[in-house]
Amino acid sequence: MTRYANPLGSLGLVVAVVALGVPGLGLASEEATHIMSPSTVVMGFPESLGALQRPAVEFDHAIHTKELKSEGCVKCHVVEETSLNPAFKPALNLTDRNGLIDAYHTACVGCHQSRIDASLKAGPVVCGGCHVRHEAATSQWVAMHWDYSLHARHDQVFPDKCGTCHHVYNKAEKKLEYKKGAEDSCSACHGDHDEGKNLSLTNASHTSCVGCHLERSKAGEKAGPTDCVGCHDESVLKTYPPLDPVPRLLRGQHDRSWIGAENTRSGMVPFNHLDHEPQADFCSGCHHANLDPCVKCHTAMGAPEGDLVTLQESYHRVTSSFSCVGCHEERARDTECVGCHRSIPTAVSQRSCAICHSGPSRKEAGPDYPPPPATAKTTLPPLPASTDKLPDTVEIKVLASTYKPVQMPHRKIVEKLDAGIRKSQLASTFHGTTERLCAGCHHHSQEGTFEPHCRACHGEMAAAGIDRPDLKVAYHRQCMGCHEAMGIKKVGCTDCHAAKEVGS
Amino acid sequence: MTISRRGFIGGVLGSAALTGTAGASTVEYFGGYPGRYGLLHDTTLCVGCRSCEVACKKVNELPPFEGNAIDDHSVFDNKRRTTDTALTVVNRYREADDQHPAVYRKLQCMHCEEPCCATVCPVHAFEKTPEGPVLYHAELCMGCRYCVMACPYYALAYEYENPLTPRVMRCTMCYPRIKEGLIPGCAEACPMGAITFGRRDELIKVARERIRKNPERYVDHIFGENEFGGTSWLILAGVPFKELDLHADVTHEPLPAIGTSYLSVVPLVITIYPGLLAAFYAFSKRKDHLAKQEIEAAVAETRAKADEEAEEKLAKAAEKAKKNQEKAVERAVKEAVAKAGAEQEKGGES
Amino acid sequence: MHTLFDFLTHTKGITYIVAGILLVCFVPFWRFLTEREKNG
Amino acid sequence: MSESATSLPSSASGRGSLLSPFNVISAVILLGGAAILAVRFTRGLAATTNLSYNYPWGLWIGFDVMSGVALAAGGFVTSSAVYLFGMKEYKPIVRPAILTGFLGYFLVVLGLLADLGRPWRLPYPFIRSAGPTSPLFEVALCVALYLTVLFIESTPAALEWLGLRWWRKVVGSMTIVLTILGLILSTMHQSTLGAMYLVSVLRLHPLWYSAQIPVHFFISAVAAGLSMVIVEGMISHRAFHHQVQISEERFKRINIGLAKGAAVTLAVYFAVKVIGISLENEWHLLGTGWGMWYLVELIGFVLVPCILFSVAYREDNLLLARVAAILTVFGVVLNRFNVTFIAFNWQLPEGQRYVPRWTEIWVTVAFITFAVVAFRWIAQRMPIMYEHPDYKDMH
Repeated sequence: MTRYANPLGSLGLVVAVVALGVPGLGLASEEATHIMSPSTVVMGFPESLGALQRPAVEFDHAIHTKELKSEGCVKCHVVEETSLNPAFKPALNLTDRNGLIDAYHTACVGCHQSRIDASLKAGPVVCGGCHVRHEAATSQWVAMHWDYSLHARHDQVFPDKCGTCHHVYNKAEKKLEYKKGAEDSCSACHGDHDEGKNLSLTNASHTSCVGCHLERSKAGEKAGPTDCVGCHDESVLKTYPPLDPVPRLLRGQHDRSWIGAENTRSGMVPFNHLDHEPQADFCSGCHHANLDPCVKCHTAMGAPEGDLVTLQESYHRVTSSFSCVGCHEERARDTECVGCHRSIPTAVSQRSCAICHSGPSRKEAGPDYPPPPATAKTTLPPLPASTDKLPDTVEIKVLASTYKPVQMPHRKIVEKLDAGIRKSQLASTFHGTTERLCAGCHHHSQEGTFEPHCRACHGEMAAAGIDRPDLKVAYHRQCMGCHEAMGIKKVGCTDCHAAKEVGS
Repeated sequence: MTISRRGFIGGVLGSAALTGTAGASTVEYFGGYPGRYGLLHDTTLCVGCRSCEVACKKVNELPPFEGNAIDDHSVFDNKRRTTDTALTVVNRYREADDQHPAVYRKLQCMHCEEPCCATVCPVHAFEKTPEGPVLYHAELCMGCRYCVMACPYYALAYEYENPLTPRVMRCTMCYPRIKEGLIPGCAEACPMGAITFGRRDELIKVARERIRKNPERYVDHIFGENEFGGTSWLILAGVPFKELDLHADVTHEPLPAIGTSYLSVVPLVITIYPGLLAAFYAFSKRKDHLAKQEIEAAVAETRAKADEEAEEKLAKAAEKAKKNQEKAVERAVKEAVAKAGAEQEKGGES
Repeated sequence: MHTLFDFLTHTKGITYIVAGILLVCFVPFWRFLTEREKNG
Repeated sequence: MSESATSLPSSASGRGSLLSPFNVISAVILLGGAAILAVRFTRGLAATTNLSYNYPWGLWIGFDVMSGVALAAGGFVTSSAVYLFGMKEYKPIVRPAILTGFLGYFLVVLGLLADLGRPWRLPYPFIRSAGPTSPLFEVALCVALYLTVLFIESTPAALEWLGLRWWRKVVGSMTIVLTILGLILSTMHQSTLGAMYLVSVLRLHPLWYSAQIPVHFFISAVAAGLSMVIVEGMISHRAFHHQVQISEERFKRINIGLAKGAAVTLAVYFAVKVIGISLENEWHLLGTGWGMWYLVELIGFVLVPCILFSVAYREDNLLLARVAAILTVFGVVLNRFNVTFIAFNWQLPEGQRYVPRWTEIWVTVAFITFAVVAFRWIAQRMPIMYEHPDYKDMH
C-alpha cells in the first residue's frame, strides 16, 4: 500500500487552514457610537467626481492648528489681508478625480512623511490611518449662532460702521456695496454651495469673520476666536460673558405695527415688536430666513420660496418655533406652565383668536392707517381670599384605605401657579382672568368652578376603551404628573399621604 | 433574521429526497378569539412603586414581602425575574437623571396570542381561553418543564423545592377575578394607571392614540401587537424596547408555527418509509434471488458442460479402446500368420 | 377555530392517528402485493 | 445454562468472584446514585440539582436524554444496514449493537424518570391527554414504541439462552418488520429531538440554532451510533474475548467498514452545519467568542474525526478508527451539551449560567454503570457475542 504523506501532518495542515481562515471572515465588532469632536472636519469630496472608495477622512483641525502653530494658516489656506479661504489650498479649483485625490495625498501624506523623516510628531501615512470606517457617528460640532449681545459687542468694536460686515450685491455694476437700512443676515443670500462669485455660507463666513479675527489678532488688537472650537463648541460658547445691559439693535423697525393680510375680514393684530424682541435670542428667532416681511415668501396660497407654507400657516403653525402660535405653545412648556399645559392639547383654540385679532380689519382701516396705539400691560385681578370655593386645604379621603387621606395644600398650589401666570405678559393676556388657571386641574368644569367633582367621571373602574382612568389613577396622574413635569420633588407615596401603621 | 418556515425542507439522510413544505402551510389567518381581554402597560407612567407586586401576592395568596420591602429601592439595583413566589416583578432599566424620570417595566407572563408554552406541552396542560388568559392545568402536568425552557419572555417559574407535587408557577391574568367581572389585581392596584385592563383591540387603539397625542413621549411602536404573533400584554415605552430587554425586532410568525414546523415532516416519514424500505428490502432480496438464480444457472451450465466432456472422453476412450483392440487383433493375426509360416518351414524341413 | 394553536392541536392529533393507521395497513398491503412471490 | 446447548464457550468463569474491583466500584456508584435519587424524591430537585428558572433542563436531560438517544442510534443503524440494505458481513455486530441500543434507551428513560417533576405521570401523554403539537409528545411516543421494538429485537438472544425454540422462530420472522419499524421510529425521534429546540429562536445561540436543526440532530445521531458501535465493539471484544467466534481479521474488516460509514456521515454532517451557517448568514458570528467555541465543536469534533476516519479507512488502521470514534462520541455529546445548556440562554450574564452539580454527575455516572453492568450480565449468559450453534441459520 503506498504510504501517503504522514496522515497526521496533512490533517494538521487542513485544520490549521480552516481554523485560521474562517474566523478572519467576521471580525466586525459592534462599536459604540463614534463621537466626533467639534473641530473635526469630514473631508468632503464632490459627488460629481464619483463615489468614495474608502470611508471619508475625519480631519482633526484642532491638532493641526496646535502642531502647525508656527507655520500658521497659510500652510493649507489661501490667506489675504482681511480674508481666509477655508477651502484646502492644494485642492483649489481642481476638477478631475485623480488630480484631486493626488492633490490631497501629496499634501497630507507628504507632510506627514516629511515630519516623520524629521522625527517630528506626525499623522498616519497608511491608508487605514485616515480612512477609518465608523458606524453611527455623532458630532459635537454646533453651528455658530448669533445673539443680541454678540452683535452688540461687534457694534462696540465698529461703532455705526455696519458696512464692515453687511453688504448688498449691486447687480448693475456687479459689485458689493453697503446700503444703509438694508442690513440682513448672511444666510439671506449665502446658501449651501458656492454659486459663482456668491460664496457658500461656510466659505463666506470663514473668509470674512475668521480672516478679520486673524488680521486683528496678528495686529495685536482684541479679536474673536480664530480656531474651530471658538465658535463651534457648545462649552466654549458658554464661556463668553453676555453684555449687561444688551443695547437694543436698531434697524428701523417700528415699536408697534399692525399685522394683517390684504382682503381678509378678520381684525388686524396690533403686534408689539418692542416687547417681543427680548423673547428670542436674536432677530433670526422669528426672521429665520431674512428680515423681509413674512408675506414676501409666505404668500396667501403658499409659494416655492416659502416652502409652500401659506401666510396663515407661517403665523399659526403650532409645531414651528418661528410662528406666533408655535412660539407661544413652546412658552407654555416652560417649567412654570408645563404642569397644566402638558395635558392641554397643543392646538389653536378658537377662544384665543380675539385676543390677537383685536384691531380693525384691513378694509375698515382704509389705505393709510396709523400704527397701533400703545396698550397698557394687562394685569390680572388679584387672587380672591380663601372661601369654601377656594379652600386653603382640601382633604381627599374618598379612596383612603391603605394610606391616610391626603391634605392637599390647595391655596399654596394656586398661589404658586398664579404667580407664574402674573409674571408673564403672554400668560396674563391669554389667560385673561385669574380663574382661568382652575381649568388646569378641573379640566372639564365651567371656568372658575369645580363642578363636576372628579368622582363624577372617574369612577371605581377605568373606562379603558376611551382611555379614561379610574379615580385613584386620575388623582395620581394629575398630581404626580404635574410634580414630575415641574420638577417638584414630591413624588414618593408618603410625600402626599401618610402610611397607615398597619404597614404597606 | 428571517427564517421562512414555509420553505423549510425536511430532507432526511438515508431516505429518498423527502421534501415536504413543513411550515404551518395553512393560508387561513387566525385572528384570535373576538373581544378577548388584554392589558396595556405604559412604562412611561410607571414610577416603580411596586404596588402591583404586593397586589399580585395578595390575590394569589403568595408569601408577602417582609416588612415594608416596598420602599427600599435597592431591589432595583439588579434585574430580577419572575419566580414561583413572585409571579410579577418590576425592574428599573434606566436611572433617573435631572431631565428624565427613571424607566421601569413590569415583567409577567405575556399571555401570548399563540402561546408557545401551550404548543410545546406534551400533555396539553395549557389552554388559551376565549377571554384571553393562558391557563395552566396542574392536574395534567408531569413536570417536564419544556414550557419553562421554551418561553421567550423567561416568564415561567417552577416549584423546584416541591419534591412530589411541583407546579409551573405563572401569572393567570387573575382569571377568577375576570370571570367575576373584576379587573386583575395589578391593574387595580396601580396608582399611575400604568397598567390598563380592557379589550385588547380597544387597548391597541388607545395606545395608538396616546402615541399620536404625544409623539415625543413614546417610541412609535406597540410591543406585543405582532411580536411572535402578538401577546395580550401591550407595552408602550419612551426608550427603545431593546433597552427594556424586549425583542421588538422579531418575526410576526407565531412560535407555535416555528416550533411545529418540523412536525409536518414526521407523518411523511411514517408513510413514505415503509414503502421505501419495503422496496429496498425487496430490491436486496431480489438481488439475492437473482444472485441465487445466477449461481444455479452457472451450476447447471457447468454440469451440462461437464456431462459433455465426460461423453467426449468416453467416446474418445471407446475409440481408443476399439483401435487398441484392432491393433491387438492385427498383431495377433500377424503372429498367427508368422507362426503358421514358421510351421510350414519346419514342416517343410521335416 | 380561532387560534393557530387550536388548529395545530386538532390537525396534528388527527394526523398522528391517520398516519398510524396507514402504517399498520401497509403490512397487509405488502403481503397482498407480494403473495405471488411467496410460492415462487 | 441450558442442557441442550452443546459446546458453549464457557461464560466468564475466570472472574466469577463477587468482590472483583469492577463489581465493587459499580456497587459503590450505584448505591451513591440511589441515595442521591432518594434525596431527589424527598427534598425535590432544588436540593440535588443546579436547575433554575432560566435552566429547567440540565445534565440529566442534556446527557441521558439528548446524548443517550444519539449514542444508542447504533442499534437501528446496524440492524437496518444488515437486514434492509443487505450488508450481511456486519451480522456479527448486530446483536451487541442492538443490546447497547436497548440499554441506552433504558438509560434515557431512567434519566427522564429522575428529571421529571412527577415521573409516575410519564404515560399521561398517551392515556390522559395528548399535546400533539409538541415535539416532546412525538419523542415520547417514538421512544416508548422504539423501546418495545428494541426489547423484542433483543429477545432472540434470551430465547436462545432459554431454549424456547418456537418463540425464537416467531421473533425471527418479525425481524424485518421490526427493523423497518425501528428505522422509522428512530428517524422520527432522533430528528424531533432536534426539533424540540426550534421553538427557542432567541434563547439558543444563532450559530447552533437553525431551521434544519432536526436534520443536524439526525445525521449526528447516525455518526454517533456508528462510532458508538466501534467503541462498544472495542470494549466488549476485549472483555468477552473468549466468547468471540469471528476472527480478528473479520472483526477488523467490520470496524473499518463502519469507519467508512462514519466518515461519510461526518462529512455530510459538516456540510449540513456549514449550510446552516450560510443560510442564516452568520459568518460574522464566527469572529466572536461564541464563534470560537462553535469552531472548537465544528472543526475539532466533526472535521477532525471525519479526516481521521477517512485516513484510517485508506490506511486500514484500526487504532486511528477507534480514536476517531471516541472523538466523534465526545463531539456529539458536546454538541448536545452546547445546545442544551452551554449555548442556551447565551445572552444571560455569566453569573446566571448553569453548571451541573456533582450530584447530577454522580447520578448520570450511576445510570451508565447500571447499563454497563446489565450489558455484562446479559453478555455473560446469552449468545450476544457469538452465534448460538442451534440457531445458526435463523435471522
